[in-house]
Amino acid sequence: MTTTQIVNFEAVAKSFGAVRALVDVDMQVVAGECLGLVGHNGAGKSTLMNVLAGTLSADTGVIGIHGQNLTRHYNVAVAHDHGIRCVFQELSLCPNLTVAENARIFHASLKGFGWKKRAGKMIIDKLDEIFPQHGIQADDVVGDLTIGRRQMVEISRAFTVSDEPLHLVILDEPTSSLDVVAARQLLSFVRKVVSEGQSCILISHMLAEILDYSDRILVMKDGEVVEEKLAQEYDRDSLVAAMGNVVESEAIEAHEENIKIRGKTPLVVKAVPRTQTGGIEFCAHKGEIVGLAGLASNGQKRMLLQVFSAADRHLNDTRVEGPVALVAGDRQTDGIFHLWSIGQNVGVRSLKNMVKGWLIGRDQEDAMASKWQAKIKIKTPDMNNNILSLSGGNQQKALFARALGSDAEIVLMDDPMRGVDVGTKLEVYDQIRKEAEEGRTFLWYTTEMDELFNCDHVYVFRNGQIVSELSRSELTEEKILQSSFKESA
Amino acid sequence: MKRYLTNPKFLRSALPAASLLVLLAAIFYIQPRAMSQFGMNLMLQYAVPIALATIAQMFIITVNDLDLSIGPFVGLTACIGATLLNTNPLLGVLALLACIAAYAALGALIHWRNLPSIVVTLGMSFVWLGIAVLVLPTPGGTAPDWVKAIMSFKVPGIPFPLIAAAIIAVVVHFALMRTSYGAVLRGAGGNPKAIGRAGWSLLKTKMIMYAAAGFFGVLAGLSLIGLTSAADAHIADRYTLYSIAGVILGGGEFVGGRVSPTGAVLGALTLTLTGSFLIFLKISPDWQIGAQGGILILVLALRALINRREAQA
Amino acid sequence: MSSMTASLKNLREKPWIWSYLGMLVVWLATISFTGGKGGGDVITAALSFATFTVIVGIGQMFVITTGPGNVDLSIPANIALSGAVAMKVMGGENEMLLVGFAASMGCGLAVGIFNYSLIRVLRIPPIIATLSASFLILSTAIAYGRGLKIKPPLLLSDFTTLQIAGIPVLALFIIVVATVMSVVLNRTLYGRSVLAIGQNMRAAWLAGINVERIRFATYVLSALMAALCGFLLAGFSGGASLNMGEEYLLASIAVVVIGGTSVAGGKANVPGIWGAALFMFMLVTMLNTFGASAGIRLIMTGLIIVAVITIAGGDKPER
Amino acid sequence: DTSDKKIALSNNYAGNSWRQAMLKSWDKVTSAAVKAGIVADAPAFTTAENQVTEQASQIQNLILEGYDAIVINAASPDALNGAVKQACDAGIVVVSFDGIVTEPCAYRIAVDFAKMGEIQVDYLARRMPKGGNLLEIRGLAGVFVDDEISAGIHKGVKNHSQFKIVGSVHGNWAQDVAQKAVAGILPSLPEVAAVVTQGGDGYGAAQAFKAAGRDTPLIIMGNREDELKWWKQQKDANGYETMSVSIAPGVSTLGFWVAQMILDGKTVPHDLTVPFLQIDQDNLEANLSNTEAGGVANVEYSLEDAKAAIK
Ligand SMILES: Nc1ncnc2c1ncn2[C@@H]1O[C@H](COP(=O)(O)OP(=O)(O)OP(=O)(O)O)[C@@H](O)[C@H]1O
Ligand SMILES: Nc1ncnc2c1ncn2[C@@H]1O[C@H](COP(=O)(O)OP(=O)(O)OP(=O)(O)O)[C@@H](O)[C@H]1O
Ligand SMILES: [Mg+2]
Ligand SMILES: [Mg+2]
Repeated sequence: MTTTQIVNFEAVAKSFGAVRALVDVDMQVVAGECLGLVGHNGAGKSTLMNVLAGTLSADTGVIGIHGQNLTRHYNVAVAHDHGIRCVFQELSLCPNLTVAENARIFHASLKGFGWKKRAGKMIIDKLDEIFPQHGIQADDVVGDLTIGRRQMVEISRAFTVSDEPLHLVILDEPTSSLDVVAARQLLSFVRKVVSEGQSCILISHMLAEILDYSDRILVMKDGEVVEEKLAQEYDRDSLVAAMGNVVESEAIEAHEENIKIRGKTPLVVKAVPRTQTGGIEFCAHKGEIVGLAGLASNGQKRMLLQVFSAADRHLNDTRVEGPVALVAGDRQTDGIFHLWSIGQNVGVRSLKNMVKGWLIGRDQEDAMASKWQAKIKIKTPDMNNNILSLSGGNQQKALFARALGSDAEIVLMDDPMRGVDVGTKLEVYDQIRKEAEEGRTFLWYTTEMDELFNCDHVYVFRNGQIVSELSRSELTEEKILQSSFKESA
Repeated sequence: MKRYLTNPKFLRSALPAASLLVLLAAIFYIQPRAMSQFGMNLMLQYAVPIALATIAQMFIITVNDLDLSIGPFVGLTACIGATLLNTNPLLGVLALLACIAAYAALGALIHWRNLPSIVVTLGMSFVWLGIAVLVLPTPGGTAPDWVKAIMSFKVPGIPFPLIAAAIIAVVVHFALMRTSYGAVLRGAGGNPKAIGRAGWSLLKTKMIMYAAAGFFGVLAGLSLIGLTSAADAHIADRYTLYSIAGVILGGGEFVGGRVSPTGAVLGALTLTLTGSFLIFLKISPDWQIGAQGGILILVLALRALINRREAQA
Repeated sequence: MSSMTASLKNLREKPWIWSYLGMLVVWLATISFTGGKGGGDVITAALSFATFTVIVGIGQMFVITTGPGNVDLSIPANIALSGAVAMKVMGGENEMLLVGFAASMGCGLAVGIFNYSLIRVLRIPPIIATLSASFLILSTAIAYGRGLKIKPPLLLSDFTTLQIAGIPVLALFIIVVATVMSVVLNRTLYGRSVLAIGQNMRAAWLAGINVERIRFATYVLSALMAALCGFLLAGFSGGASLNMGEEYLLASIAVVVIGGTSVAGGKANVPGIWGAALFMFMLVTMLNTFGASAGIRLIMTGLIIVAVITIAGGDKPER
Repeated sequence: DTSDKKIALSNNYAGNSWRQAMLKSWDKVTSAAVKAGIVADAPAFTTAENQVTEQASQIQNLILEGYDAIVINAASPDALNGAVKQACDAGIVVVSFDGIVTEPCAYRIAVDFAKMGEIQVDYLARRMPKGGNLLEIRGLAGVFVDDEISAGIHKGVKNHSQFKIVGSVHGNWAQDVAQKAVAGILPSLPEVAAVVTQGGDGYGAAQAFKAAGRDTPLIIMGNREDELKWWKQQKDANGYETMSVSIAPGVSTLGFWVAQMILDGKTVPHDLTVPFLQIDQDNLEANLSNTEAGGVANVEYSLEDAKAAIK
């Protein structure tokens, strides 16, 4: 293995107004390694990667690439020329173009006669290599794909090679929209690439992924690198401790003792998936946490939307008792109001309750904003800032606050923890359980196995159908994986 | 084959053609005389400049902007075509090139200051009209003979407007939908940030799209005077609305870079034909204007029907 | 220093300021040309005519704010129809004033419902739906009124032309309406819903907003404002005519956008409409005063609009 | 014998009272002619938008429909020539009026628009030998009628140098636009002695003067009933004196008869000129009583009138 240095950052700093997103960060990446990057939401990981990818310019500091000092005129094109690619946290594909055309965008050299074929072959080959059985075609329009598949396309695209070099691929939370299987496929591919001498930077809030698949780990906190060690020197607890969170894994175990008996409380949701052919019915009782499991894009989201649209009108195949709120997972298309402040984004679901006479009470709005800023720890100096000034995980928290702070008795969650850091996750789990005990019902679609253990009852989806139903006591990882792959009955 | 027929992409692009065919069938039913080369020529001649203007508008809509000045711009190029281009070809060509350059500059300005295109082009619509009034204070002028010759070109058996429409559709389709840089241009409408992040210049894409719009605006103006043989400043005022309606009728969307050159050309043909349909229906003068609206609604309602069928399937 | 940058930032957040600044500059240019003569009268005239643009502008603003592609092109035809209906119903009688008002509002309501059903039931893109509707409405107006000009009741024409100390009463009245609408936009459930829908229709639906009800209300509101404009305009100019709405097609869009409302939807601004309407009127007045030829006048109008919007600058992308 | 002939009216705009009266006259005269068996059919067609290209396609569709004659009020004098030529080539008689076309094969019933402007100033010169300041209200910029009338007015001012045009606005032939434009420019104008117009904007101008609190100058009127009525009121109240010039919308019926006569085999000169409608102080009442409320003063032609007119 060589030890050529690819990236050398010295004292890189970046501020957004009063927010110091990066404070004198040093970072090195050598060839043939996978660097893990962890930190709480808003720690500055994405900002650092944006600087490395050339999409943001640093305020101060030295940017060295391949031993050259490129600080002066570093930009996207220069990064590209040096073989540095980035899979950004937010989608960077053009939804109106096909998969092949999106691949072409990345490779200026792909032109001339037959470029479409070549681009299509290039991206599909890579998809085949990383995610076998991805089910994506080169002429699929990206906007028609589910978010998971879009993520696969974007990741694969970053690894395609035409005539530009490829030395380093940055993966900013690549697994947040992938299910277990796809995530594992990606991570083993990363190991393979690294063993071939290329490098990766991997950002994730799933600490197991970082611990298992990276060589070295950089821990960030409030814009600073607070620790840097080899991966094997960490275990989960020490890593969490380095990030500045208290270890609270007992919380999960504690729940096991608290199993509810189904049917004690009234039924609040009863539905049959539109594509179901006989068999299992989807039910939720008041105060339950019901999980929707299975691989991504197998009809879980469709089920949630079916329940959501049944809330305000009568549908034959779906019965919903009580007001409903939804926590979006695909926050760009389903959640964020990009022109509004954080506070307005949080308050929008509860406006009806803030109306005094005819007008929306300013005080109520502010009160709700600051209450939830404290409660769910949204990292911002001012809730009146625009929502996009938040880091990805913090935007997700705002969406949580929107639903939890509403009057909804049933909360639908569409894989809502995408990009939320460990500490917050545990707190949110806690909150969900507390609210469930007080009578709120949660329908929780998740692609993370761990999260299912917070549920009282789990339905496993495959191909738009419910293929099995597991109560908390029957729940094991094997059973879920088994049903996820099993053909429907 | 089955996969192809139920493919939403295919259905979406087949809709504009379907509406056009239905309208055409209705016209042939009411007025069989229209079903001849002579008839088609007469009915569709004026669709050619509208199709060109619609394509121009489509380029702008591709990058998420809207051009409220294309009508007056076509009027201006028509005025230049009927005056300068005829009397002093060199100067005329230069003036038309300057018009295209002005469009590219508009694109640059809009990108540079991140301006709402609607206001800028609204302002420019006054400017184009003003220049046109200066160039040609009273209606008149003469179209150059070669322009007239092109527009009265005859091919035995096939109506010229159909040939022209096909050429426009194929050329633009190839340039925008099939070339590799075309993908970048459309991508700039779909997700400009992604295009920027991949290292392309967004300024360049905007300027190219605006220049292309200017170029097709010029073609629209010239083909128009080829038919009318004279110009006036207001000759194409309504093209602004027509072109927008044509793009939408052709299945284009206002944002997100989803456009279709063939659809746009078909949309322009459809718009033109609604006028003919109306004449053949012989409605009382009071309701003729309304009937035009009614036909537009019918055509679009038909599409809604197919769309819903598709959604159910 | 920091307070200065803060106030500059404040200015940036108030896009309507530019239309008022533009208006001020144009006004100063006009009165300096006439040597200070008639400055007040220009303002009076601007107020009385801008009023009508503002009325339709407010409705158009709500429509435009519901997102890209949403625009009401039926305003001119609606103005013509509701004006004609009101005049015919009233037949010049003062006692019929309220009946006439109700009739024109009824017209507006019908137009709004019609527009929306085209958009919703037949799923026609709004821009073509309202354009097609406008043809039908205009035909109705033609068939109904045949272009007859009936004088408005004295009470109405007196009210619409009444001035107190050089300030048109109607303008005062519409300033109040605009203020109310500004509150409606920013502080009511309806207004917030419109803003949310304009940013992201799907997210708005998932946030529990009844998207279709709000869109319905918006198209009806726009149609009602156009009908109000038709009613008042007919009173102001001594009767309804078929083409009296024509100039409001582009004007209603222009004042909304110059006034700082985003054509991409989700961001709107009421005070800016007044500024922009006054600016547009004074601009024409200034060029008329300078006595420029029609061509030059048009070119100047266009260039000044572009200049104002360029100086004001567009939205800064957040991230 | 033309009893099997079909004559169509091609019209490009129906959005104002003049055009409405024009269509109404057409309808009145032609339906009588159809009933009397003089022609087989004589429908009117109006385009949705006031647009050359739309009218050109309209004419082409009328060719396709097989009409024997097309009577045109054209959106543009030159830009329809292509379509008109096609009609002539198809053996169709084309008669244009009001908005005439320059294509030689067509017949033209022209109004001397320049003269219409000139006589306004001539009249003013008689009324105000000492002259004064004039405000000019024009039509729609870039349209030939506007240019012609305005050229006539300017020629008149040249002939009578005691007058000076101190302001000129475009009223787009719409009363409310005119009112708005006049109201805008008035504050900056010195004393205005008279307002010269293109017909139809007089009432709007009067309103604007009233709103600005200025003395009403001498305003040349058009032929709308509200203008005439206002004039009458002023005349009764304070002896206000002015004149009115306009084109009678009934000229469309002259177009009809000309087309019919050509189809009948009569020779008709290609260029005809019709007098414009002029109303003076003494025949105001007579004209007013002939004008329906809300309409325009009008003259319709019978076959005999038409025969007289082409002599
Ligand atoms: N354009 C911007 N304007 C203002 N503040 C910003 C902007 N971009 C980032 N920030 C702030 O910079 C800090 C770092 O954000 P960054 O996105 O790098 O966090 P992160 O570590 O990637 O978090 P996450 O895990 O949630 O994605 C945050 O406090 C964020 O609010
Ligand atoms: N009738 C059906 N037959 C087979 N598969 C179906 C059917 N209906 C739905 N599916 C599956 O469900 C997917 C779409 O469902 P949906 O978008 O709700 O999945 P999801 O997992 O919730 O999506 P996301 O990845 O956005 O979270 C399809 O891609 C398909 O795999
Ligand atoms: Mg991040
Ligand atoms: Mg999924």
